[in-house]
Amino acid sequence: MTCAAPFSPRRLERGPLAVSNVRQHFGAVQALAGIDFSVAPGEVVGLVGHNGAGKSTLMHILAGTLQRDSGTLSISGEAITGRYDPCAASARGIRCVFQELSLCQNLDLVENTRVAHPGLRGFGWRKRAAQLIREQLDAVFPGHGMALDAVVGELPIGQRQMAEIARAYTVTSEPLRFVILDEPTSSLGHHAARQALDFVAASARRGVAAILISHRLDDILRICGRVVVMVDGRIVANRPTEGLSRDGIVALMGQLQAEPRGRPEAIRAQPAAAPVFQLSGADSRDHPIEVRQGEIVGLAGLDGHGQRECLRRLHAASMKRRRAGPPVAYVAGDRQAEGLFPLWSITKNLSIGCLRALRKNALISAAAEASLAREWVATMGLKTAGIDLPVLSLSGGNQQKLLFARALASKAGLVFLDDSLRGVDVGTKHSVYRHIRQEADKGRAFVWYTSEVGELTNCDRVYVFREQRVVAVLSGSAITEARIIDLSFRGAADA
Amino acid sequence: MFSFVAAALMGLISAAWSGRGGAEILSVALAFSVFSVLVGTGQMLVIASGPGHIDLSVPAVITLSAYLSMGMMQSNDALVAAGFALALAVGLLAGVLNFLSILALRLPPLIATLAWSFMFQSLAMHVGGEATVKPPALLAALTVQRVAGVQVLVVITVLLSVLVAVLLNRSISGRHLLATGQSAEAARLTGIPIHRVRLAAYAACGAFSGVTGFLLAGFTGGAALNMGDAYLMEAIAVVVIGGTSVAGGQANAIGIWGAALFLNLLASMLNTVRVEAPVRLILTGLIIILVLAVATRPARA
Amino acid sequence: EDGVAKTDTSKKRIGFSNSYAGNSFRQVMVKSWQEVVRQSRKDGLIGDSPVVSANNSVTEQAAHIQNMILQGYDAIVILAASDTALNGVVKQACDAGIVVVSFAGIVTQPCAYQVNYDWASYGKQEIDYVAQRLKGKGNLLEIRGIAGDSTDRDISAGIHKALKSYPDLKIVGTVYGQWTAAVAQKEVAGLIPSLPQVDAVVNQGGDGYGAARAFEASGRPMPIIVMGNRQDELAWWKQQHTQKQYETFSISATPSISQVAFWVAQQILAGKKVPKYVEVPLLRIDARDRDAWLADTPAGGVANPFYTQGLVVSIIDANAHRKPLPAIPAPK
Amino acid sequence: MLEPAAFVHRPVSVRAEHLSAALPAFALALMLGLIFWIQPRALSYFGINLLLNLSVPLILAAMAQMLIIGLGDIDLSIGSFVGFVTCVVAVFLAPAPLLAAAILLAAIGVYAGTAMLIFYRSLPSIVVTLGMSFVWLGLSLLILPSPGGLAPDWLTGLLDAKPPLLPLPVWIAVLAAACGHWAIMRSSYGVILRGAGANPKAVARSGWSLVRVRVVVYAAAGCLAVLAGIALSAITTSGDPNIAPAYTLLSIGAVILGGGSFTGGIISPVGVVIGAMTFSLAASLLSFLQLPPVWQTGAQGAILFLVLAGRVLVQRRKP
Ligand SMILES: Nc1ncnc2c1ncn2[C@@H]1O[C@H](COP(=O)(O)OP(=O)(O)OP(=O)(O)O)[C@@H](O)[C@H]1O
Ligand SMILES: Nc1ncnc2c1ncn2[C@@H]1O[C@H](COP(=O)(O)OP(=O)(O)OP(=O)(O)O)[C@@H](O)[C@H]1O
Ligand SMILES: [Mg+2]
Ligand SMILES: [Mg+2]
Repeated sequence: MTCAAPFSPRRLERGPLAVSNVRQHFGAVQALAGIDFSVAPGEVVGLVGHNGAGKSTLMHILAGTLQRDSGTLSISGEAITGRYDPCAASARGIRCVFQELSLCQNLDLVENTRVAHPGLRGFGWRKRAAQLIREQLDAVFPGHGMALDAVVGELPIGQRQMAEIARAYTVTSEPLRFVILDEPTSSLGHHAARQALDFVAASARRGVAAILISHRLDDILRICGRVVVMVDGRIVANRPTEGLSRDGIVALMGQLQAEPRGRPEAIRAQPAAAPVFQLSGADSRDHPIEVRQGEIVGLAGLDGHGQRECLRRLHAASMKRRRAGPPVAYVAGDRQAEGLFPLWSITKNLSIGCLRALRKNALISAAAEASLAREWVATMGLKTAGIDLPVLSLSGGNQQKLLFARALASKAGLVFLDDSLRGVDVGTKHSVYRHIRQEADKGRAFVWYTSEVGELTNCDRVYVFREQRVVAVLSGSAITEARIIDLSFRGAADA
Repeated sequence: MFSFVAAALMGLISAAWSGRGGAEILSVALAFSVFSVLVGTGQMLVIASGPGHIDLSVPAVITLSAYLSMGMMQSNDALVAAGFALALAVGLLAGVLNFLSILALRLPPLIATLAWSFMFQSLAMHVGGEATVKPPALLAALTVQRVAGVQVLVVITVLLSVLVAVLLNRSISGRHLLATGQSAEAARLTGIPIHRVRLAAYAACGAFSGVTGFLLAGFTGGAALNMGDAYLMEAIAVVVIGGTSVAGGQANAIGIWGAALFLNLLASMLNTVRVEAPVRLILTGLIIILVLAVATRPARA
Repeated sequence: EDGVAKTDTSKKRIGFSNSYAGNSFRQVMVKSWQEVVRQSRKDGLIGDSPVVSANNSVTEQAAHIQNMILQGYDAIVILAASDTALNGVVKQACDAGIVVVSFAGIVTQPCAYQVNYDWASYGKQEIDYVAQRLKGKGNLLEIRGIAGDSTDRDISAGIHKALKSYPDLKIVGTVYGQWTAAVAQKEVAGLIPSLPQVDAVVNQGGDGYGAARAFEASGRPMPIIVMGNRQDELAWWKQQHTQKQYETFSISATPSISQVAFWVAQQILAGKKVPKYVEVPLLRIDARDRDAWLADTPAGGVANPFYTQGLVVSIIDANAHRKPLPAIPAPK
Repeated sequence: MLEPAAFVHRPVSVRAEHLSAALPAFALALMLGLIFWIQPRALSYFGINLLLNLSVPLILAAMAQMLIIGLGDIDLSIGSFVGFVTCVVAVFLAPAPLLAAAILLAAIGVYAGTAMLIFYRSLPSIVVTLGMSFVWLGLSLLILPSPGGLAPDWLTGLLDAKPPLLPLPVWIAVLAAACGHWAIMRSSYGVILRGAGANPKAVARSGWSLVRVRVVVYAAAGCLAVLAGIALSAITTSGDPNIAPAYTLLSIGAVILGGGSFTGGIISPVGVVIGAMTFSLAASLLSFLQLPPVWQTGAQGAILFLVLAGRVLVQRRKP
């Protein structure tokens, strides 16, 4: 059932993974317009570009999960001419952590490890697989605390991402030379993201090259020796990171210069309005959570300390009293499982949040629906060849923007953000921050959970969680990245 | 829409073989397709409401509502409207019971609807299984009524299919149903009341089955205990051949007509060609598979 | 040893394993059984004798029979879902010393008693009547039951055998109606347009009315449709007769054959020597008895004579002596 | 130092899950208890044998169905396929064993071919197998126009065996559950099957050939269905094209009752065996209860509800 004709590894000694003049199109969309790209053994290359630039498409071609339209591919000096599929790729030591994760939800981590390794079979395979993945998890994410026998579907998306990264670095019979990481840290908290990056860098020093795609430019600067910038299916820059800054990369991406980091100077005075929503704390030591009209409330803390659960609880509670309270919207970060309607077009995915407003004589007006979609595609800068294309034809980041647009297009007075800028590019992020601020000024309230601490500086008030409890409330100019991180850890210091 | 082409092909073969009656063949097929389409439409709504959702109680609901409504009307023409209302109500209630047991007892839909179908069947036996209960003459006449050579029931059912198709695509409830079927979790987070949506789908399926029982009893001359049996597989087959995905979230109300006509004309074609029973069965199976294999465009991974 | 055996059987129990209860024929058959059991218990002729119906599933019925063996019944009466598939359990029952009577269908296991119709004669009577009416020449439509069923095979074989004597009678179409009125009507209606003129319809009982409706809807001239003793068939025939001098006849099995099987089992338990095969006469209704039967049959039901112990014993004796079977008297 | 990862964090739901997995077994035990209480004679080697031997073919058929449901497909042809096998066994096995074996092998090949057709044309298995059910019924009628034939004596003798300790059906059930559990839940290829059912894309991305997985699984299901047919003809000593149409629904029901799900990848062999026994015992229980005939059908529905009612108690509400 697995790869036929194993590839002889002797020829793999040294040499880069390289493509030249690769082209790929989907229907009318030119996703890759002649790409030359290579990565040498032991190198860490950063790949950046706006949403829909073609990064994931290129990675799929390298991993053998997509057959290129044209162009040449060579691995360690061997020109690949015949059929190139995942088997051929993994036989040559290429692994991939996909942007849309590829674990089987019904299996546990041990079994998912088995899926990736044809060699893990026969007597005692389970033990070997468990040891393999446990050692790797411990190596990449010391103190991860994940249960190997938990079914993957029950893990939060961050842990799934951790598991997949660790799995990509496990070795059995096949060699490990190049690892492709497509936004591996997009759902990881601050701490886990650092662990992952440090591990990638350390592995590179041992000769395992990596291609790192990320919209968190600090990630790129941290570990990549070279950065490749893509714009609209072309490579526009390819240079060492040495001496490059965030803003420099952003400029290379052809996007507006990154905005000044940190709080906008004008912090609005707290409106005296009564809370539109309130959730009492777990016990007397806990803080109640309040959300007022026009307010942006952040939930912070180290990964897994209860802030996401709190968001879900807040959402569930607000759904229950929907009739009384304001209409509610939810922007999921786990877009595959909780956000998208995969069979539908972009238009229908967008309009589902505000069907009532589109009604004309009891039926949904197609014209109104289309104009709504066009409007939001323009507003969010959604990169697509048409609003009637299936939603899955969008790149990951663009799917995420669509979900955001769905919430903003609705009448919702209270919007829950569940790490909802996962995989959105830098330029868009800043315009989204502006949007959120504008909408808040118009009176909408936001509750914001994110794994990227920096984002929280856009909030009016931040609740910092530690061990399932709120340990601090920051507001106004007191909200800084350093302070939040400090407070998140301090609970541990106290204990 | 391939099913329509396949249906036409079957009709042509029959007509060519016997050298007569093309229009007549079609008219008969239309008359009988009405019932397949009605139950198919109901089943489609349930299937579209999510993976694993299916209503196996369709045949029993057909039988039960036929017995109850015929029994109530007692062949009295004046009670036809009341009988219709009763059949509709029985169907709705059956659908509601189906879904409530799925929800409250957390049963897999297949098991819950199967269990209810046993109970409905028993109930039908209880209320008069020893006899065929005659329909009022008016109902019997209505089911075969033609205006200007066109069968009224067929026209009404076609309009109903169009209405369902439009509602599925362009009404809030329709969008809610399809959204729920694609991803219940995403639908829930979007604020769609998924339980209410599914309840509505099951109730609608029950209602369609109930009405089918009412009309079928009028058309075939009475409520009989096994009148619904043929519609268990038929209801599922027309839905899937008609282009609805069993995985939920997608529905094709018009395709059901093509599938129903195809299955009906396939049966007449094989009867016309006069092959022995075993060969007839084998051909039935192979033609269904063939049509599907030709019609389906393989999804590119 | 003719006549009724009178040994005390008041403590004996007979189990009735029925393969299917999902149509009205079977419902009446079960009711008929319950009726005769109720009567006999009152008369002190038998003990508790319940019915268990399976869902047209051989394996389910086999399980029921095995349970009856476990429960220690003295006799088991079977209406089998398959001729052969119950042989295993029937053998187990016989080995356990239980009297097994199968009826209206056969169980080929030789230790079982058979109570059955002469299905071939069913077909022959239909063809003989049709041939006589059509003067030996015409087009026939045959409505069969379920492919692969032995009763279907036997009736159809009877029809085709009888047809050999009438070379000008031709079957121009065959459909399988699954012994379900709605299906039969659909199949017939779908076939009619492609048929030449049909002069007669032969079937296996109960499909006459559906066929009539299909022909009415098609606007074709009404063929001679052999009826199957159902009330709607008899009523339709009567109405057609009054309006258009329509003539036909009606023939079928009767649900109350369960009562025959009951009395056979009871008589065996009472010590009567009964032949392994007991043939039961088919109920044939000709024009002269039609109205009497119609009056006696509930609306929507089927003609169903009550079999008394005496009548059944005379049937048994006729079988034992290979004499002509007693006719079933028309109701008064 | 870090604790071994596996012991650090356990989801709270594990206990409830174990409970709900044990429920069908509990319900089955309850039903058996009820039967023994009503009919003490059933509680004997002979009685249990009689009570359970008809569940053997259903267990095998349900295991076959389980494999296919595990892939996210469904097999509506299994009932008529089992009927077809009984016909082949009854007609050909005694006079021409090699021919019979060849036909059965070819039939398994057809199953595998069906898998390929479904894969390459991405067809809904539900309609393809519905079509195949007509084909199998037609083929059975070709070789055996009406019930008959005779299974060879050695075959009927096989299921009459009296093993020590427990009656044969119990041994077979335990064996089937154990082998199934090992193959599906423990073995390394079982992982691939379940993975391919739940997330075929992910499995393909790891280099597995989905078509090969599907063909192997269908062929295995074909083998199990052939075994079911052979067992059924051994018990009934004959063949009959219409012997087992009920198996289609019963086998699907057993898989679902045993905790399986149509979404693919979620199956439990032990649950399936219990589910199949529950379905075949439900029919038996009915004949012991001596209900009025009209309500016998309905009572089967009630039994189904009772069997599963316990779920309410142990399953937590979805968040
Ligand atoms: N299957 C497909 N069908 C049609 N268009 C596609 C398909 N896959 C990708 N595209 C298009 O190709 C372009 C490149 O997409 P790709 O996923 O490579 O972007 P990306 O750089 O990874 O973006 P992101 O940062 O959002 O992940 C996009 O415009 C996308 O819409
Ligand atoms: N058949 C159904 N399909 C989908 N959703 C349904 C269905 N029936 C009821 N609902 C749900 O019930 C709620 C009320 O339905 P309805 O379409 O009447 O809303 P509405 O008329 O827009 O509400 P309002 O008038 O109060 O603003 C909706 O949220 C809808 O999702
Ligand atoms: Mg991407
Ligand atoms: Mg309204």
